[in-house]
Amino acid sequence: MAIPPEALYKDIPELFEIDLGEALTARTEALSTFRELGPPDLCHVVKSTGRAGTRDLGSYHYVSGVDASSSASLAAYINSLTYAIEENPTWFSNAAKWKVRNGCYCCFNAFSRVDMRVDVKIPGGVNAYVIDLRGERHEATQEIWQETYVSALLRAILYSDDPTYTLESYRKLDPITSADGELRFLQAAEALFAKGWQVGSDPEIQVATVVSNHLTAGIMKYFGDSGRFQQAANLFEKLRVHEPEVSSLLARSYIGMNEEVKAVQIIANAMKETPQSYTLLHAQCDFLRSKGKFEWAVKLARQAVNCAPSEFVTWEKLTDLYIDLGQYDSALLTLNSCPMFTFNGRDAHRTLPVAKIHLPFHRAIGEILPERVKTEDDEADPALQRLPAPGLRGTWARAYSLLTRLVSQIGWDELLKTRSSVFVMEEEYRMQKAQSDIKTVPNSARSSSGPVIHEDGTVDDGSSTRAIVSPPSPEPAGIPTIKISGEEAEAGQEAEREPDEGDIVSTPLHINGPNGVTMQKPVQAAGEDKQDSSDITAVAQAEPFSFSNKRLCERWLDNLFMVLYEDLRVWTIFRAEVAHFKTQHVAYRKTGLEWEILGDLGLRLHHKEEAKEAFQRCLDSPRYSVKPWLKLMEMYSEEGDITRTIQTAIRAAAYAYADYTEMT
Amino acid sequence: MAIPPEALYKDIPELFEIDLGEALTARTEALSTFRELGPPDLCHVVKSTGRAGTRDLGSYHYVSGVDASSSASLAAYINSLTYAIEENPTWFSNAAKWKVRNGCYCCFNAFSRVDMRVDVKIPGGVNAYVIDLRGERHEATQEIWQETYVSALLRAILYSDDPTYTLESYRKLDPITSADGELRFLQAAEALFAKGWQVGSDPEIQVATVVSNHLTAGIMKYFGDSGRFQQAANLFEKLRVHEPEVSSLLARSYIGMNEEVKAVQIIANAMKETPQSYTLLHAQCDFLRSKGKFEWAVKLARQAVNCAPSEFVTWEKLTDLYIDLGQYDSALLTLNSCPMFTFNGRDAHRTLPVAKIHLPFHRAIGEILPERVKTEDDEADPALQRLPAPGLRGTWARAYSLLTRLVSQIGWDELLKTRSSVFVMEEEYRMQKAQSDIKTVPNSARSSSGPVIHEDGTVDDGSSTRAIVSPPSPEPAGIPTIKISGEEAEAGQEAEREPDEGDIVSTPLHINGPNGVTMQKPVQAAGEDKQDSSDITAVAQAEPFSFSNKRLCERWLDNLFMVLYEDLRVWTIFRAEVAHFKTQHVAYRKTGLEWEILGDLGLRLHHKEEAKEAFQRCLDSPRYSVKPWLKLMEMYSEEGDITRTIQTAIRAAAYAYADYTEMT
Amino acid sequence: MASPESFTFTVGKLDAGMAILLGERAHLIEFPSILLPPGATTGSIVNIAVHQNHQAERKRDNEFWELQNEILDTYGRESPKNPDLQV
Amino acid sequence: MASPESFTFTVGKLDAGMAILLGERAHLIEFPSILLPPGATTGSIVNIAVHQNHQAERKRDNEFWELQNEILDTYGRESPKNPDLQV
Repeated sequence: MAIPPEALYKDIPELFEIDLGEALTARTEALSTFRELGPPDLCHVVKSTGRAGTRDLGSYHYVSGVDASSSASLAAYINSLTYAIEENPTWFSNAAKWKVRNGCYCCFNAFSRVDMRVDVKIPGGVNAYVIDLRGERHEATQEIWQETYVSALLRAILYSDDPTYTLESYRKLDPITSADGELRFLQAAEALFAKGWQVGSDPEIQVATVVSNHLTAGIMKYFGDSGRFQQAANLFEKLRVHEPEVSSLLARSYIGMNEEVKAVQIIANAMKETPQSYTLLHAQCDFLRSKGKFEWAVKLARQAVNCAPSEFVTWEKLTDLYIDLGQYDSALLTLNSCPMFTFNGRDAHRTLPVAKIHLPFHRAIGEILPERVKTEDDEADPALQRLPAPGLRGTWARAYSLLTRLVSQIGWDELLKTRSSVFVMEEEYRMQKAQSDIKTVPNSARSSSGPVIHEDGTVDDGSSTRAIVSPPSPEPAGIPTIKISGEEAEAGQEAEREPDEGDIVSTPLHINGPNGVTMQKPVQAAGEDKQDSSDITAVAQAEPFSFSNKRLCERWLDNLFMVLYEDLRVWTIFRAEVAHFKTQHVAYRKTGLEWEILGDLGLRLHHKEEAKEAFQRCLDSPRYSVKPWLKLMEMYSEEGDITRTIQTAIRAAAYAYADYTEMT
Repeated sequence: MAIPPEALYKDIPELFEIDLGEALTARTEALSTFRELGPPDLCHVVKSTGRAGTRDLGSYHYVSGVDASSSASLAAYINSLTYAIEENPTWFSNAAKWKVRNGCYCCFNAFSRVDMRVDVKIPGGVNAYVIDLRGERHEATQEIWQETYVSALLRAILYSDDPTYTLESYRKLDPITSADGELRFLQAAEALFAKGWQVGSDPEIQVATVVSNHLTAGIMKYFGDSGRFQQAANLFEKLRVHEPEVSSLLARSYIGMNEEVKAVQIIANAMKETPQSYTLLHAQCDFLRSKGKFEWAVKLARQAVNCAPSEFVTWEKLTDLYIDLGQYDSALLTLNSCPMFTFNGRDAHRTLPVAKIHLPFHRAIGEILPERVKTEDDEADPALQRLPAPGLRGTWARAYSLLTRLVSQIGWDELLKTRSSVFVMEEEYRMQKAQSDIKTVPNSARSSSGPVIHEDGTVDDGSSTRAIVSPPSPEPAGIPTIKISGEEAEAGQEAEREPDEGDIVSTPLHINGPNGVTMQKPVQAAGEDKQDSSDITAVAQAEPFSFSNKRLCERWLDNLFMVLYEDLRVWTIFRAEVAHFKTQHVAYRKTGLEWEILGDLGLRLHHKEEAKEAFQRCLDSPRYSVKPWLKLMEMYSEEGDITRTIQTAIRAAAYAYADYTEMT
Repeated sequence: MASPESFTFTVGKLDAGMAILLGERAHLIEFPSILLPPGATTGSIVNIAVHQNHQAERKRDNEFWELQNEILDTYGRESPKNPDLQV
Repeated sequence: MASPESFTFTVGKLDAGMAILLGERAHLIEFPSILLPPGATTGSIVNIAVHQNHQAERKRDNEFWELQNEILDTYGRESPKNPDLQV
């Protein structure tokens, strides 16, 4: 069915439904899948000409930043849409006049886990109600409204500038546009603070607490981004009376205000009340770290691990500190003990097929930006595109970040040496096991306990119970299969790395490490779940290890070593090419996307200057991409280069505006 | 599309495809899902008239018992189908003459995990090839043929009389019809014996071994069912030279031949070579049990558990022996330690929509059997139909069987007492925890560790890692949600059981236990995964239990207690009704299906005589069902009532014949 | 390298079934709560000593083989004689 | 009921990470293999003794609070003075 142009919004993106109301139905069905803050608000309207024979149109878009504290404010938003439809190009035209007939605003309340809905008839009444996870209707109370208001604010704060969160037809408004609005936010946050744990937390947090959750994250981000911690501090001063743990947030606020002495005193006092709070220990730890007092900080970090051994962040902090202190053995061992959590991603709407997507675009802002069309600058060498690291998420991304920090300090060769000195290597493991097998195991018992190994090498390890067999480590979600130029990484196979077809160099080059030493491909370490490797038969009578000073390497960490190897390999080739072309006085050509990928790669590996160069090269090409501007903005900002920071910020803002972010 | 009657088989069941060849495609796609023996053979043919304008028909059926040792034997089967098409009713008719144009026989080789295929063109050639799990073609070797032959035989032996294995259009032939065939089977089994573990094992076996797998099960069943153990013994004598563990099978064969002294000597000798073999220990254990030497047997069973603590069967055997010895405490504790395995069921074809199902049925045999139509005798009271026990499978069914044995010996009240003396009960657990919470936990830590509990009572326990948090016990597959007359079993809720609407009695009666004592509904025990109950907040600082002589009850065992409660409740009501109606001299009426369900229930609860009566009452109604005949046949056989055994066997055979089992 | 006589761990997290114990050099283990001393709580430091009980092993093995001999004596010595039928 | 001084278990199954230990009355636990004595194999009998180390707890707590005091002394005593500007 064709959508007439006179039915479209002038400035607002929208998606047209195939079946009227299907977006609302889909959202209702998906409600029970929202685990945390929920997706952005959904605004659905029915457009109509009023003429007989013309079908009504269902149109919807996503939006955040709308005041969701009452039905009136949401109704006002819907009403504003009535003026947003494209005017008839000629007033005397006989074309139908489209109007918004009615609208429904949906806003997820993350505290009570219900969807707030406001139906508006134009002209006519406003009807507000609550839809629970089973799709049943209820009356909305004042408390529900407050929770909805805060939920909407948190989404606006946390989602709007999250580059990994993409959603079609997502309109972003400033959530707080006045001091009064800020005050209302603070009051509501205070009232709901004790319930903050219900809205979930960052993917790196296992268990949301009253101080580790999206509410506290939103508060700290909102006030922290603008460097105005005073209001946050005021809020936390009130709250810590009931919740001593809030002192960790208060202390961080004071540190943000350069009130360090006060922060230290607050922590010291709170420590007497809640010495087992890892957030408090971390606040103190971060402070000491900023003062270079690593020895003190590491003691606190160790204590934090003892208090919360199930939290990734405690082990992460300790690992960081061991790197600070140059204790690389301990860093690797600590990294190995990090718990990994399944990455669920943000709560999302189910994507529906649409009749039409309408994304209005204006020339005025468009003149600053390149054409939004795909060109050859959006192509890239497959070797660059298949790097596994960008696929890492959540705890795996953070653990990888620790690993890259480690390698940037000690180099690849030293890292491999450290690795093989703390972890049991594959060959050692197999020899040890093989000896035990021969000594202790009668012939028939070999295949009697442990997984059934088929002739073709596949393993059928059957189902196990919780108490009997430890379940295998969860497969790291987001780490793609690693293929090194199509060849699988073979266990125990040590080989000089030879680039072949598919590498980014056309002429074969040796892979040189930073010191001119050839880069070694890592040997596989013996992991906890090696029992199911086809080349090792698990046997009940196997003796335990005698390497009591060596540890079994977690499978996910082994995987990260392979990811790192890929990153380093590509980076090394790239830098060798740059040097080569330079000595030949030949221009080194890459597409815009390739420079972008190389910039990201450089940043991951902590090569800031080279990464900056790469992002600058991005700008030479007319590729529609905000990332280089954002990255350069951050870099110039850190360098204190005001002029360039502003220039890049202007461009970044232009991109945001073109993507329906409305700044006030 | 209409299927003309002249295209149908006379005697063979068949399914007509919607799209030609889709059955073969579906099987190829499903190959990688076959974990063990694989499904029955698939025989697909294309029927055609040869006339222009008439569409070819794709027809297929399942079959087991066909000799799959060579392409010639499979081609012979397909050729036999050419004579199986319905003759034209009148020879001069102008109706099209349908013929089998070509056929494809598919037989899964469980040893090499490939599908053997034989394409036959009629008239024309025979083409045999192998399809691997990725759908790629390969040449068939002689070894592959042998493996295929044995795979087909094992399926025929193990699937044909398995009442839980139902498949539409499944033709069952006798796999071995001569002494020569038997010899070939034995030779092939000997050649493949060492690979037996690859074909998988019973659902109660965690790890298939060389003596615990479908191959050994098939051999023992084939020769054991007919009481002709000599051939099996001959086979095992040869094999045990290489595999000492085979002595356990050899010993069982000799016991089946009443050669007990020889069996004992074999076990004693083998024990010196493989004292850690649980199959050997169990063979000895079963023998001693048959002699009533329970004290000796229990020592061996305990040793077997030590050798194979990951196997369900070792714990099962030990539990059985504790029941034999009257040590009910130990029986429950041992039952609680049984590992439970996910039940996967037999490998199956994916069910496709069909154009037509053709199930030919002949009057001759049909005159003995009732009409195969649904009547009111196939209806039953919902309370009877919703009993959860029939849904139990695999290890859960076996564990439940132990529990019913236990209750039949000590009675319900004594069982509950034993239960509460060995397991921590809910109330004790909560009081203990509550005290610890109050003493040790500061306010803020209450919700800081452990699952996040939402206001609505739902629990979001986040993702955990293998090393940090023990994963919850796997949800017992096959145990349906237990609803007691619609009311959920509430933790800590002790209530006198009152029958209400939906119970099988129309007049409310008291539920009387066997001794006239009112039957108590079981209180919930405190389970391992109680951490995620909404009424118990898990706290990091909780103290450990001080009940060191009490154990935490596994969740699945708790569930089985509820299943048992349902069974006993319904049984008690039923017997009370029978007694009531008897004293009133009124006929007690039930439908055929209800009598069948009550018979099963009686058997489960070890009330043999009452179960027999119930099955006999089944026969009063003209309901098409083989189960009562089979059950009665088993009972009469155990009683030594030859006449009745034969009568019921004849009827059971008639049912089997009507279901396309062809006896030679 | 031989294992030490005793290991020292800090109790990191305590559940009804398993406890998380933390040792030196980022060592983390799951340990059955039931083996911990009654007063142990989060933060407690415990020493764990594990020794092989060779004497108990010998005793157990002796009992096993004695049982085997008894079984063999009782049931494995003689085949049953054919009954002597008096006609 | 107080826990005994020492528990006795039989090693039922041994893996690189965890071992299954079997105790009296069908008691089954998962136990970290690394804590077992070097010669332990399937079938071995082991004694496990776990004791609270109160002395180490006191020492650790003392060190923690000393550190807290040092931090407070070093960074929490004085607010920085406004610089005295000489014009």
